[in-house]
Amino acid sequence: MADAILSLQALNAHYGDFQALYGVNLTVNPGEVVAVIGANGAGKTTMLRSIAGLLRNAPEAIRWKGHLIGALRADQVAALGIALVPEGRLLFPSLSVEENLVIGGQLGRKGPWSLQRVYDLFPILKERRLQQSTSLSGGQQQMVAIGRALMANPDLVLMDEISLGLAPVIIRQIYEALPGIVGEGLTAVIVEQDIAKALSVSQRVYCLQEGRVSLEGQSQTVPRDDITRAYFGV
Amino acid sequence: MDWLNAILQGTLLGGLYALFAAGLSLIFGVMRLVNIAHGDLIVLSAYIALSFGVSLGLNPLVALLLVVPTMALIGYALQRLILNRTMGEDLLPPLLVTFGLSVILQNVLLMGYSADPQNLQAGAIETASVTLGPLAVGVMPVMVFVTAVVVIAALQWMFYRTALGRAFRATSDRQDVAQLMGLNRAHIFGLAMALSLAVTALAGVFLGIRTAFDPAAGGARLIFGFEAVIIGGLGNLWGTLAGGVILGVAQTIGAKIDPGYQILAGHIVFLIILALRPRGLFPRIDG
Amino acid sequence: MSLSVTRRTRLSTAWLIVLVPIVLLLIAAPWWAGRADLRLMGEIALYMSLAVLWNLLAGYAGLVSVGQQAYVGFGGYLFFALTMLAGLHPYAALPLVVLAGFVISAPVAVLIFRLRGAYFAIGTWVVAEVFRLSFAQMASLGGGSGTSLSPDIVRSLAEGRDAREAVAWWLALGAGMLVIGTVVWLLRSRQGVALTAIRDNELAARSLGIDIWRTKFTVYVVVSGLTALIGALIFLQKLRISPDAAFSANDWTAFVIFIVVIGGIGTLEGPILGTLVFFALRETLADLGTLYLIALGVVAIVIMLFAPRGLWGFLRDRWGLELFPLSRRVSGLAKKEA
Amino acid sequence: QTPTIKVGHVSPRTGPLAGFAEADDYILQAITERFGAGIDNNGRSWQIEILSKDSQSNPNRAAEVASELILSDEVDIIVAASTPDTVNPVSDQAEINEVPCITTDCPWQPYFFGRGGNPAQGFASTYHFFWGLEDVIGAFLAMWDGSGVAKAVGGLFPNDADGNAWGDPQRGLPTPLAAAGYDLVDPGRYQPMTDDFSNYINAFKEAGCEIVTGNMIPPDFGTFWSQAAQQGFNPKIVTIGKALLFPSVIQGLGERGIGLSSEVWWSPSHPFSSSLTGASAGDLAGGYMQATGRPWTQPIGFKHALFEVVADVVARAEDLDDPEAIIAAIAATDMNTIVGPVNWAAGPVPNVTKTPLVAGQWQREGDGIDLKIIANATAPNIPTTGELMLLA
Amino acid sequence: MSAILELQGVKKAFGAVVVADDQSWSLAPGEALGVIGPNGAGKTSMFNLVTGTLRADAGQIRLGGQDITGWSAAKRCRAGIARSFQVPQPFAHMTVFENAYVAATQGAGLSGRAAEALCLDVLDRTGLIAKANGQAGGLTLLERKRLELSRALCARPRVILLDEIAGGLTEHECQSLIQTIRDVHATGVSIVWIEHVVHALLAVVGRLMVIDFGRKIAEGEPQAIMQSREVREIYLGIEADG
Ligand SMILES: Nc1ncnc2c1ncn2[C@@H]1O[C@H](COP(=O)(O)OP(=O)(O)OP(=O)(O)O)[C@@H](O)[C@H]1O
Ligand SMILES: Nc1ncnc2c1ncn2[C@@H]1O[C@H](COP(=O)(O)OP(=O)(O)OP(=O)(O)O)[C@@H](O)[C@H]1O
Ligand SMILES: [Mg+2]
Ligand SMILES: [Mg+2]
Repeated sequence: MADAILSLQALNAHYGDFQALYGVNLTVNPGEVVAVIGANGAGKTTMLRSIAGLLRNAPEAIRWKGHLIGALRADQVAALGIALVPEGRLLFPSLSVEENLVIGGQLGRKGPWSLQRVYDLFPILKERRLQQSTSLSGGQQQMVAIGRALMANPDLVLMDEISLGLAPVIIRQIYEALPGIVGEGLTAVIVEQDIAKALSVSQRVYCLQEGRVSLEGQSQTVPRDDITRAYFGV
Repeated sequence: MDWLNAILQGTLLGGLYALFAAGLSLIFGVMRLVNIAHGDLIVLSAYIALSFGVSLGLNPLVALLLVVPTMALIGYALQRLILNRTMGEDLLPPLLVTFGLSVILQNVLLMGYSADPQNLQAGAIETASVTLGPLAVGVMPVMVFVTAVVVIAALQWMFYRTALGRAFRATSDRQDVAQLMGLNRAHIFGLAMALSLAVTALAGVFLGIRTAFDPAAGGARLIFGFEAVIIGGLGNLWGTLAGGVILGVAQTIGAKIDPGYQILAGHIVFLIILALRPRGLFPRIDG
Repeated sequence: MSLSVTRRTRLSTAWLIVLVPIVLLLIAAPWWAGRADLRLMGEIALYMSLAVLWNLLAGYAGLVSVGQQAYVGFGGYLFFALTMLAGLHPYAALPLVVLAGFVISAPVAVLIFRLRGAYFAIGTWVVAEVFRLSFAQMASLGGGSGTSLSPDIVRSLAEGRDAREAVAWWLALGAGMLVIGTVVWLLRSRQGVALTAIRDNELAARSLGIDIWRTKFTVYVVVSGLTALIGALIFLQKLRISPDAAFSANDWTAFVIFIVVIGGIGTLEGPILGTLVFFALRETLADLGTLYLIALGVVAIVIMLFAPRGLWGFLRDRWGLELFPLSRRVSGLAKKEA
Repeated sequence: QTPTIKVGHVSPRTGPLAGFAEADDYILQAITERFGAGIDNNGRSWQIEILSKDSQSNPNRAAEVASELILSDEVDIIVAASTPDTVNPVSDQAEINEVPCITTDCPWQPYFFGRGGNPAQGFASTYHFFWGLEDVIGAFLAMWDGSGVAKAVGGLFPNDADGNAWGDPQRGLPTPLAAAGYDLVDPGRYQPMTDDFSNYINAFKEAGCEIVTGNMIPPDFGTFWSQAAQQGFNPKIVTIGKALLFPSVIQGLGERGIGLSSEVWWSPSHPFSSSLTGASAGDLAGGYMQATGRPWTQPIGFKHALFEVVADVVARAEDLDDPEAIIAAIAATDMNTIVGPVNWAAGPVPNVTKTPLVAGQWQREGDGIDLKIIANATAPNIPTTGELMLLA
Repeated sequence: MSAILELQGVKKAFGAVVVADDQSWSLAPGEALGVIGPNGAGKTSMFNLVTGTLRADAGQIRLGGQDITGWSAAKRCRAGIARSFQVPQPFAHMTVFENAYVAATQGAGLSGRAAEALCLDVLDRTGLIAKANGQAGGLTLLERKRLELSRALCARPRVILLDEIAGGLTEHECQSLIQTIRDVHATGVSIVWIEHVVHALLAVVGRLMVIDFGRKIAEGEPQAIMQSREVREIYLGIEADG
């Protein structure tokens, strides 16, 4: 575990008086895909937002390549090579499709991803590159959100329910591409409701329940029954 | 002939309005921040130039070298210390904060300089004149117009062709997501406001040379600025220049009909344009 | 199922009970308050009305107007014109001012409702400027320098200076109660929730059956007519009108916005509380002159930065206080959970 | 214990008309000293307390401070000076609240008609002394007539109380100018503090105007004058009311200030002296220049005269606790002041009395500038001190 | 029996992008119709055209036999068409209850107790009742989707248009959603449902329509449609022979 690229130790998170995460522990090793599953409201999004620096209330709890990053601003976290595909896409409305992608890579980190490669992955985006991003269909917007995160050439990409709103054919295509992408040195944490899909692409899996880690295991070996229990409590 | 003169003078006046509006356009048209204090900031820069002029004996045009960076600094500080906390979806918080700022500025200036009208004296260039065929035009107004065109060209290029411009737009769209792209929103907004007030410094000094100003003179200039931005269309700086010129020409032509209609004519043309094209003449961004 | 929806709270009932003696006491003010106090109270009542009206526009309907001075000035000028030029008695002129406010604001609404958000705000301001410049062209009302209400008209209000001042106060108080009553009635009606819905999300509001244009139009016209009435009363108190004073963005809009913001936008109690705070500040700090205005600006900024929902919003967020029974709460939830 | 009478004073200390109140401090201080000895009324000595407020050159502010003086400070007499923008609102408040009021330094037509005065009826408690538009027209014509320039005159009148009165077709400049054979080019009323005069300039050029006249506030004249130069308009005579009264304004215009002309209501060479101190006009101006190191200005005399009248009224009133009695004393005034005779029995309309007026031009004098009296046909007892020079 | 909702030759394009290409289809009273199609096919746009959020370039839309093509969105809602938005559009500063109340008073035209009772009932059925007094702006994405559904139901529609409300649900949640929609259907409301979570769709609808490039490319019995070669290729991404 010493070589974990990312580790959470007793991560708590609050929205006002409401506590959304209770002492979450989680590690991510370089080059692996970690799946996070859990019922609605379990705190998955909250966890990813904490890592990305959008909540900034856990100075001691988040460690990236050995350094504490919990107190950093989101832009500082991004500069360290962590990218988030946010829940709900959140594109920049006044930027065109292409500008949305370009701005994803504006930190100028070196890596395999370029505009061209994103267009290869989602050809429709190239067709629409000058269109205003919010006039895209829901699924097309999701593609831009994914492409935008990849453009950063991050070391770690956090993907929050990326298959939401995508047609099955696209989902299939993305998950087929994922191993290849990870193979190039990327590490990924994915939040996914489709448990079968989540288990099939990940090496390890965590299950959150009401803000706590209720299960942790190897994706290939963890028993289905345990997962059901972890989801809904005993 | 005299119509031609009215149009020419109006166009030149429009250059000054476009300068008022350019800084506003940046902030209002692109970041959706309604800066009610913009007019007062214009007046503030005129007073700063006045003070430099008095204390260092500088011609106001030379004083620009000091006023522009001073205003830019003020803008950066203002944004980072105060305005950044109000940026968001809601129109009202920044509007109200700048309302407060406007009242403060006016009264601080009133305390510092009294209500007496002041004037920036630029020397012979103030009354210098060139003849264009049958028409005589002032060197200053032409200089103002050219400055406006240059400033607007530069801003437009910066906004739509450079990474900084993209960063401005992205950050004003969604601040937290922009942070995820590695943009420090506080700094980005600070830069935008610094830029806006740098332009404001030019507008203020030219205003002070053209006419007298007092601490309350900002309001009337502010409304012309907003009108120019809106006539031009959101997010289009060339539109803002066109808006300024339309406004200036409407005023001089209105004044030709009856001087009482000078300002009224500008406002009415503005309302007519909006009635026909609620998003302005050349909108670039969806309002 | 024991769920039910209520609007009344214990606090709101208590408030309605204390409200009655307060109003009676206010009506009796000419017998217990001094001349200067009465004048001040009249001013408070009128500012409170402006604040409540502006809050209905901006806080509930999302129509952020920075041009309500158009109707304040219009009301004032029309009142002067009706009494001085048309020779009407002041009491006859007041209802006509309200009607004229409705009539003039309708076409304005048609025009400016084409605009959204910040554009709308600027549009209202330009309209107010057009009003100002147009009235500045009217030579019969003093043109750019304005005119005073002729002493004969003032004397026709009531016999003697004391009676006149009492009448001026009752008019202001009456207008204040009319305004608050109208706003409460409107907010409790079906239009009330529709308004807030439109402010929050027009797309959704439209898709849920709200006729956005008509709803906004109604509110705008009602608010403008009442604002004109308040304007008439303001200048009846001031006895003098000029374009700059009548259409002053600072006096009739900026201060009003400050009041609403300090008190808490989007609540009915906010503007009322805000007016009291504003006048308390003014009465204690006004001797500072320019410094007072600077202090006011600072207060506004500080409130906006640290309590953006204003004083009442702060209290409401903390303790869920609500004096006027306006919002609907589902009660009995806790039981169901358990 | 000596009784006190409170006098409220309103003037534009700041704002575009601040020049008018430049000498207020000096005059008020001297007057306060003089009043310190008390004024005798019916055998008792009265103290006079003066409360002075700033109208900020804004009519609304003027009304506001006047009502404060009347309602909160409960002054017994209110006085005001300098242009209709201050004088009229203060008088209106006094009239409605039935407080005695004396004003000056505003031509009587904008004062009287601007307040809706009716010559058959007059006002109840407000009185005014100054000259009228007929005097200014006479003085201007006297100056222009001998100049030999073309009789085409450009008129610049703003949409304010003065501008509307000066430009009024009946009571203002147009009719008498036409009668005297001048063509007045009057494009209309502009909004004060405007950015652009090019349409005026163009109209004047087209009509071949060699004379420009009107009534402006100083900042507007500055804007007009530099645009005129930019657009190649060079009139031979520029005679503007109100804007060109003050040396500070002329100095601000530099070389282009020399040769501008204006009305002269008072100067150190006026042959009058103070009823209060006995000082001559020359003494008063000299004392001011010595005390402040600044050049004399015209309102000095009138501001002094205002308090001369107050002192005279206080001395004569039958009962200083009764406003009616004070008003009666004002109406009965008949005295000579440092600006000439003041006698409300002799006015053109009720409540108004007139003082003499001549015309003058700013000329170079040694290192500085001086306002020379160059036409005195309207008041031959005031000596001329120079001759008209045409603008280059 | 005549159709409750009928589109005839409806066309709409944004420049070169055609989002509705001569679309004609109809919905029988009480029917549940499913809609699938690739991303950007024009499904949401079709809803926008039906509800009046978008204006058709050509064609006719009828509700209960009445031509509503020129009607405003508000009028269509009051006439009985309610929808949920793919990207939720809550009234963020109002409570969940008030969100529903807007629909009940404006869309359904109810008032007083009747409106309140309807809202309470619907919120209870959609599982949002516990949050009734909470601000809608504080809801999670999925709660927002439920709010969309609740509001649409509170408008007491004759036809309800649902746009991707099952995405991101866990299996268990999905089952309860299916049950809710079945209940709604059982009360006689006609349903058109766009969904990428096909198995949820199939559990409810009696007919399936496939859209691509703004065109209806297939329509019929759900199982048969899902087995069709076209759908497997362009939508599911499974080789037809695979
Ligand atoms: N901005 C917020 N304010 C208040 N509470 C919030 C906020 N965001 C989330 N919460 C609460 O925090 C808890 C965790 O939310 P979170 O969005 O992290 O869950 P999630 O696991 O991502 O759920 P989902 O599957 O619905 O996306 C929920 O109970 C939610 O109501
Ligand atoms: N204003 C617009 N300008 C240009 N193109 C637009 C506009 N609005 C929508 N489109 C395009 O129309 C097409 C249809 O969009 P629509 O939202 O209807 O798709 P959809 O079928 O709902 O897709 P999804 O399943 O991804 O939600 C998309 O290609 C989109 O990019
Ligand atoms: Mg989530
Ligand atoms: Mg869609």
